[in-house]
Amino acid sequence: MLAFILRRLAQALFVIAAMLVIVFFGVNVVGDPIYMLISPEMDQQQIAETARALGLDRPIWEQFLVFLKNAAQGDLGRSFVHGESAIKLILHRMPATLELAFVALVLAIVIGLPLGLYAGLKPESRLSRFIMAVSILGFSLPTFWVGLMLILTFAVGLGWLPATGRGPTVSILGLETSLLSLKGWQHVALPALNLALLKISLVIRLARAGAREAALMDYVKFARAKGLSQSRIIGVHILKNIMIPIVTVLGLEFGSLVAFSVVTETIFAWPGMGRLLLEAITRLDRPVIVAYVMVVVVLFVTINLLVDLVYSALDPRVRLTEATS
Amino acid sequence: MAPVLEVSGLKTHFFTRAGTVKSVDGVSFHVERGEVLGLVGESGSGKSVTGFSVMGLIDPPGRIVEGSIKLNGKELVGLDEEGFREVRGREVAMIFQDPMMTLNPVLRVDTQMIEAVTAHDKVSHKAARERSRDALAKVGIPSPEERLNAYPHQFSGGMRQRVAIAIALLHRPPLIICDEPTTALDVTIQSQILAEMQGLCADTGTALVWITHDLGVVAGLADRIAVMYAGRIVETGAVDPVLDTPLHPYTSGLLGSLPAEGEPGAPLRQIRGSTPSLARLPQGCAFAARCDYVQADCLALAPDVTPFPGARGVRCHHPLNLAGVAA
Amino acid sequence: AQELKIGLSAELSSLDPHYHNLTPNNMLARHIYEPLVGQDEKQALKPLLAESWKAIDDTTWEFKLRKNVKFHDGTPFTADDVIATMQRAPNVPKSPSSFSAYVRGKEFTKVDDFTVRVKTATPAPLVPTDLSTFGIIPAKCKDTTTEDFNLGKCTTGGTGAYKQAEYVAGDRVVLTPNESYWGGKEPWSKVTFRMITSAPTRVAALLAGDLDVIENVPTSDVARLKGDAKLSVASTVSNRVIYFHMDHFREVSPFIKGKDGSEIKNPLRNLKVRQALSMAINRPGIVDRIMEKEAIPAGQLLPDGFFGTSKKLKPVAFDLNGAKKLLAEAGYPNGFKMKLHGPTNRYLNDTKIIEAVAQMFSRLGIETEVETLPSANFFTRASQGGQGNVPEFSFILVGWGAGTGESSDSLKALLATFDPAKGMGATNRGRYSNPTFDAKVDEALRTVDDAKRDAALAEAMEISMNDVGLIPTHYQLNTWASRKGVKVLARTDEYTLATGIRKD
Amino acid sequence: MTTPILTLEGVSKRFTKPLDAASKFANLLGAKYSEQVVHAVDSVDLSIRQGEVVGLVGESGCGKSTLGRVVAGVHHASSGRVSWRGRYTNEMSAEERKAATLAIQMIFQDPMSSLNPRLRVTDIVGEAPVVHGLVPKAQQDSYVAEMLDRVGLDSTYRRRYPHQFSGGQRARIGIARALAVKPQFLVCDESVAALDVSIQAQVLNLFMKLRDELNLTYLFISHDLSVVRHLSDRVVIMYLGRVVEAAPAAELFKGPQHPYAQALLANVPSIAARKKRFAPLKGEIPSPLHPPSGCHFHPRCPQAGPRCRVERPALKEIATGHVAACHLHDGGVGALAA
Amino acid sequence: MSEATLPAAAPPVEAKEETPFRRFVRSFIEDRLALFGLALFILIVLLAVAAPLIAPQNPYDLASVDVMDSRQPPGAASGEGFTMWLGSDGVGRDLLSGILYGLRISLMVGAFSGILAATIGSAVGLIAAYVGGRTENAIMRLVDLQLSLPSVLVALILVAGLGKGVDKIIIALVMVQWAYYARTVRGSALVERRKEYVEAAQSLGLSHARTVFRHILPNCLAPVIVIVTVQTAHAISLEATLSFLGVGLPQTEPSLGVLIANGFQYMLSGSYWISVFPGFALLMTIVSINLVGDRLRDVLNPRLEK
Ligand SMILES: Nc1ncnc2c1ncn2[C@@H]1O[C@H](COP(=O)(O)OP(=O)(O)OP(=O)(O)O)[C@@H](O)[C@H]1O
Ligand SMILES: Nc1ncnc2c1ncn2[C@@H]1O[C@H](COP(=O)(O)OP(=O)(O)OP(=O)(O)O)[C@@H](O)[C@H]1O
Ligand SMILES: [Mg+2]
Ligand SMILES: [Mg+2]
Repeated sequence: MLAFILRRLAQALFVIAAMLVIVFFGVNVVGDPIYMLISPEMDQQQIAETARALGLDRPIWEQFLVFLKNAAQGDLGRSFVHGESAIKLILHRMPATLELAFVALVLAIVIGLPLGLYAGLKPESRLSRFIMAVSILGFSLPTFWVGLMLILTFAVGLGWLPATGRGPTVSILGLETSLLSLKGWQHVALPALNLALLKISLVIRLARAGAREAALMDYVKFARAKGLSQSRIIGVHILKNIMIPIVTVLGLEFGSLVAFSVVTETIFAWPGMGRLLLEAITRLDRPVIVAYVMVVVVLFVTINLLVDLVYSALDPRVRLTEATS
Repeated sequence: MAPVLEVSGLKTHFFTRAGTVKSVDGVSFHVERGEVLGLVGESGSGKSVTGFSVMGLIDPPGRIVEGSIKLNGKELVGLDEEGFREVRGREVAMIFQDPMMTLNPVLRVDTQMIEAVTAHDKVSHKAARERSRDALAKVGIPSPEERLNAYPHQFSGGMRQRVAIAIALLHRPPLIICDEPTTALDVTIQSQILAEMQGLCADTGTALVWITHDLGVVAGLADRIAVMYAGRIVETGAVDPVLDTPLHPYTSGLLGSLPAEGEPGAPLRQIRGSTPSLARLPQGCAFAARCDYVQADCLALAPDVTPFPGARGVRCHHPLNLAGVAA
Repeated sequence: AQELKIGLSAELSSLDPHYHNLTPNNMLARHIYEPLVGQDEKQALKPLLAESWKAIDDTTWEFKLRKNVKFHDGTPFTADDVIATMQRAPNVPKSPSSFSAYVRGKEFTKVDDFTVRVKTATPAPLVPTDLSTFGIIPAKCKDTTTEDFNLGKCTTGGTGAYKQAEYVAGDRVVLTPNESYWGGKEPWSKVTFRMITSAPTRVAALLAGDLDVIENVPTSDVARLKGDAKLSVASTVSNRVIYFHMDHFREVSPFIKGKDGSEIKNPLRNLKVRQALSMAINRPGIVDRIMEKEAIPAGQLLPDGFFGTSKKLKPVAFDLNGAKKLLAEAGYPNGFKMKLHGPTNRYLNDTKIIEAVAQMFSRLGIETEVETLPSANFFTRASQGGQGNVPEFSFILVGWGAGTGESSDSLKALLATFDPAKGMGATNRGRYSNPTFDAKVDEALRTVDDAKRDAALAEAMEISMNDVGLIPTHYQLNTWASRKGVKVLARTDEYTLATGIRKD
Repeated sequence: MTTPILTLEGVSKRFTKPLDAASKFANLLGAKYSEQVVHAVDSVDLSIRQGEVVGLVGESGCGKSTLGRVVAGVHHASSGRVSWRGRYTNEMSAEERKAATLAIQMIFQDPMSSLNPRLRVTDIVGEAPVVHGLVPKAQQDSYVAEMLDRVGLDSTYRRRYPHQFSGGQRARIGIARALAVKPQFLVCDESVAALDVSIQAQVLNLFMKLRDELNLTYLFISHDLSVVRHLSDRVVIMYLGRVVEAAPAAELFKGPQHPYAQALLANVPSIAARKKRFAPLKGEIPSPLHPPSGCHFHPRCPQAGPRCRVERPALKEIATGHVAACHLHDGGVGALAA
Repeated sequence: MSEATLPAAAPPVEAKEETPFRRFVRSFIEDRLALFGLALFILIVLLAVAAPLIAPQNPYDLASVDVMDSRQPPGAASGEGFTMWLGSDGVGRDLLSGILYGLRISLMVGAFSGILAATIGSAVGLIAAYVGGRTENAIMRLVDLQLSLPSVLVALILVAGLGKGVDKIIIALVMVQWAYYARTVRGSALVERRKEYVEAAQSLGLSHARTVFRHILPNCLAPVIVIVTVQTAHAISLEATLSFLGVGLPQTEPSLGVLIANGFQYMLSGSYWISVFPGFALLMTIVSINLVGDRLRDVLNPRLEK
């Protein structure tokens, strides 16, 4: 267990280091941030002054060394655009994104699992074929397109749900959430569905494949031979087995949920860190991109760790030391 | 006294895209109370499908096409899933070949045993657990209380098979169908299980259908024997006469191919060719193509069962060793 | 009184009025912290915290401050606050684009509590304009940091009509009315600015009733919104011109080749070629088909009527044959090859415009290619991507908004000869250089008399346009849409001000 | 004929899962991770003479296959030496080693998984001889036909894929593949375990025929004692990586000396023994990861004494050519050795 | 030993000459939906290939596109006289032509990134599985790293850095996709490596390269084929998303994704066709690929194979 966590930690550090270098120098290749920051009316003198103030006048490797020095002292830099600590900016926006991704994940499971289970247990039935055919649509349509369609249908057309934004938030245990009020749920419903769409198809597929495989296993036959009811066999014996791949894959996919929220957050004006990142990328706000990458890597490593713990809880055969290979 | 199990004219076919697979094609046999019936035959001859038919575990594209299965006088063919569910585990239990696969790897042993108890008996969780523990103790698992909390992968193969046996015994069914339960185990462990089963059945009067391809095991365990070939029982009778004076050329061939029987180093008697596909059985006797004694009528007409004294029967136009059978 | 919900198209970076010279920042700050000098909806200067101002001599301005003005917490506003602001505004740490240019070279002295003098080294006609760009903060908040401004820790507040109530970065700014505002009471009990960068979403949110007002209505949706009985649309011409800058300074331009791919002399240095190109652009066509009539064909850098524009300049008329003739006369009867560059998602329909112009040029016989780049990449390369940090491209689409509401900045930055020492031609990405023009601009920038300056600027404008220093195509319209019953005062400077939104 | 062609001297094979950096670091912090070592084969001595059939039996996981693989050169021994025709394999030149590799061929247990499902029979059988230049490419087809003929397969099946054959036929293809490189020594790893008895007889007969025709030597690995008895000249019994008894077949089956061998023989089901009472060995087979101390068999041995717990018994010759590793035959189980 | 005891084995059960490929084809075509998907896909590919021949306009030739034709509804006549059956987009491009040419680019992006990623990823995964030890560990850590980074982000940053262009997009997509192949191939290669035919190859003295590429690789291809279809579809829609975010392909040579992204702003305006028709084409393409992929998955899954 200890070695396992250490291994994960080492991995995280390695990823962070690699990403740092890539992002730092990558942003420099894209362009000079000064042109995205400075007001166009400003003259050359002012441009030079500002570049000096932000440290952008020095060669890139020198900027990198300065960054490393400050990072060692716990200062990951200030946003060029916002002037505040980049990491603080991100952490401030993170709860909104996590909330969105979390609801999407729940939706994916709640909708995808029963459908996939059904399709797997009755592979030949018409409904199953229909489910599978429709599930393809889930990852065929670009997210941004579906997002606007959802707004047009449910907000503009039917007027059931608000089109944009996040509901009122309350803070519990230091975590901002909007999920404690009905209004919050109304706001999160559409973006979460939009984000979940891809994952619903994925869960359907995983559940179907898992159920098909599990249904052929001897232990299912043995469970029937014991005289167990169909519901217990499906609900306990099969479900618990197919949850194993689903949990693993969804754990990995949580990352892509957070990433794809860039698109969804833009469409639904959701105040999360995805939008902050997109803004940072368009404005070359390097400290924010760097901080985002760090936060996201830490987030993933934590989630992967959690997934592995859940995995080993679900599958007693797995010992944590082996889970990495 | 009525037999525990009476199967007659059972036909279980699988309707696959490649054609109809007649896995079981007119099988009849019976098992008396407390008796051990050895069902032997080569791979794919339909032994397991026969067992599953009795349990009602044939799934599409398979179907029982014809015949009757009477368990304690009650007809099983035509029962719905719920009807079968009530029978399974209580009146007939089954143990499978691969002990690694029969227990659900992600559920603890107690869960899997307790659910088997409560599937038929409305008892408290505590009572069910006690019963499970007693069952484990009975099959010779040391410190059963702790072992209940373990997961299957923490058991060795032999122990897992014992857990499966314990589960089968939970409701003291009058009949247990054992589908090659020791094939995957080592000789010494196989002996342990066989000894265990022998003892338990003697104590409880449970009848067994012991499916295997190992004639040696049947010889040591069974009272009667039924030899299957290509979906049919080609020969039945008490163990001794069948093994000593086989009537069917196939039985005889099987016995002759056993290395233990010949002089070391001497060529073994071999049955030429291999088992025919059950989807394309020939018109006549299914064994004709491999039979050393084949005659014209064998190719034309599938033989019926010819009864012989001592409750023996053989499906052959030209049985061997007729002299050895007391008239 | 009721709540007003406004959808903004861009995110602001801070609520500190001096941190970042950025349109959304300035616009929001305007509600809370008022500048000395205001700009009306056409960007004409008007009194605000200064009741009046006058040039005492060529290098001295005097501002008379409004009396009986109070900050939000009741502290009276005096000249001390002005002096404090002038100290803070140019010196905000880590500012990505500070206001220092507007304060630089000016010496502020307090004459009495309500009089401030501004002294400059050289004649500075633009002092009132400069002082209209940023708000006055109370002296007490002189040392308040940017972060604290965001958190609303400058509790004294400004003098504006609204008070800061809530700021959720990236999501919303909530303002409440200042009940004791010197200019009278506002009709709204609360104003919420939501930042919704995706244009279709903004429109959808208005349609769904989430919002009362949206800014920057996409051109494609204006017609539909105008047709909606539940909505009204307000628009006015903007101070933003869309134009093409071209390579004036290289003998051989990197993205121009002969038809056979060979290197040729830079044709853009030939006036006839430039005229031909301008003539080949169907401006009404662009306005009609791409801007969906939400634009006006342009003939100079600011729409007619703005300070420092020429009445003589009209948009160049589309004349393909004339253009072909000119091109032939210039020695390019068969045209040449040229690659056009432009940013994506920076200006309204930017990529479509550049593609349309490329189509038009290819009808002229010029073989065109188009490459559009993300702004971050585009502006760096367009400004310093070439060998020796010079502009890289040959022919680019850009836009320019005249924040000050007059043409001097435009002419100085876009067309004056590039000269870092003098601060001239900072954004001259074509390196156009014309001594006559430079002299005229210089003269204008030293003329304090408004009428004379206006004339000089107009003259400079004519010189550069006739010389085709750059090719303007159109002025954008600024468009707002609102719920019926809510009326928006359309402004040329793209500002969405709650003070300009009234109930019908 | 008495000089052995293949000799194993103290051959061991260990599978180790070494600690990675993280675990080592964790150990510094006080965790207790240790390397996992499986002694699959534990100092085995064995010599096989030309033309001999040596049967190797033992329970699952006792290291039979591993030993077979070491002999066939698929695995390298962790310690100890293998010599082929008097030359140690680790001292051979590349040329010699290739010759030895080809001379010792292995025939596998699973007739399906040991044939590459994507190759045709002609390639399965003909690839190696062509690659090694034993047969010119042009003659591959006729050579394969010849090989198939030899193992009793219709040579017109050359262009088929493995799945188109029955189990017994696949086993024959596997044998043909080995024979195609003209081996002198065959390691048969449970080569008939997956076959039905009637087919098994066909294949066993084939093995016997080939031995006579080609003067082959066999290491015949099986857990089926009756097969081993039928085929072998000499039988070696393994338990948890060690050889516990080895003797000429007839002698061993007449009078096994090691308690494990005795139990094994007693428990073989046979059709001769009707309605017998099974008298099994107690206990489970221990994990090779944590083998018992001393004699590996002592926890299950009915005759174990205190000495067995501590001291590893050496292989002792009991009669000519009959060795056993048991303290019973070496001073008793009662006390510790001096 | 008497000769009589060794009769030739009986002929194989199935006498037909059935190659694995034919067997695969036979089981593939058993599913009508998949067959429909395949037919649709072939049709789409043919349309894309034949685009220059059948498209009424060359949408990439700026001289033949006229902005005065912009935003015309389906069925309107263009300035040049041909009918724009699907209408035109915001700069006057005939949408039917745009879609046909866009298909070419989208399919090319999908196919090239799929094939390249599959080749690179498979080789890496195969080597990792075969060599084992530290090499395997190092490779797999790299794969984990790649997989733990969200693909949109990586592509976003990469394309922002590399610039626009079909080649750049393909590089970016390969970069984010190779790891999936490496992981999958390693997984199945580990299984294959333990099979006895690999040991047989070793004991026959065949070289490592031969063992890996002739024996192990062909047996690991089934899952690769399945992910190729899924990842190709994924690549096509990822490209659309990148275009939407402004870092996709050049505007003047639009892929389906660019067409959709360009039409996006017209969704509310009533000129629905600008976005909807390319969207439909994209949908059909991806659905057809996935239908084929799903069937392949079923057919090639050894565990469900009877
Ligand atoms: N689900 C199924 N679909 C099609 N055919 C089936 C199915 N299940 C079994 N069969 C066929 O039925 C025949 C009998 O199978 P069965 O499992 O009863 O054989 P067996 O005698 O138990 O063999 P073994 O000793 O290998 O277990 C086989 O030919 C098999 O292919
Ligand atoms: N490649 C390997 N890596 C790690 N351990 C191995 C490996 N191969 C074999 N072992 C271990 O070595 C021991 C001996 O294995 P081996 O396959 O030789 O046994 P066996 O006697 O052939 O068993 P069986 O009768 O089941 O085939 C087992 O515990 C096995 O787990
Ligand atoms: Mg069976
Ligand atoms: Mg083995």
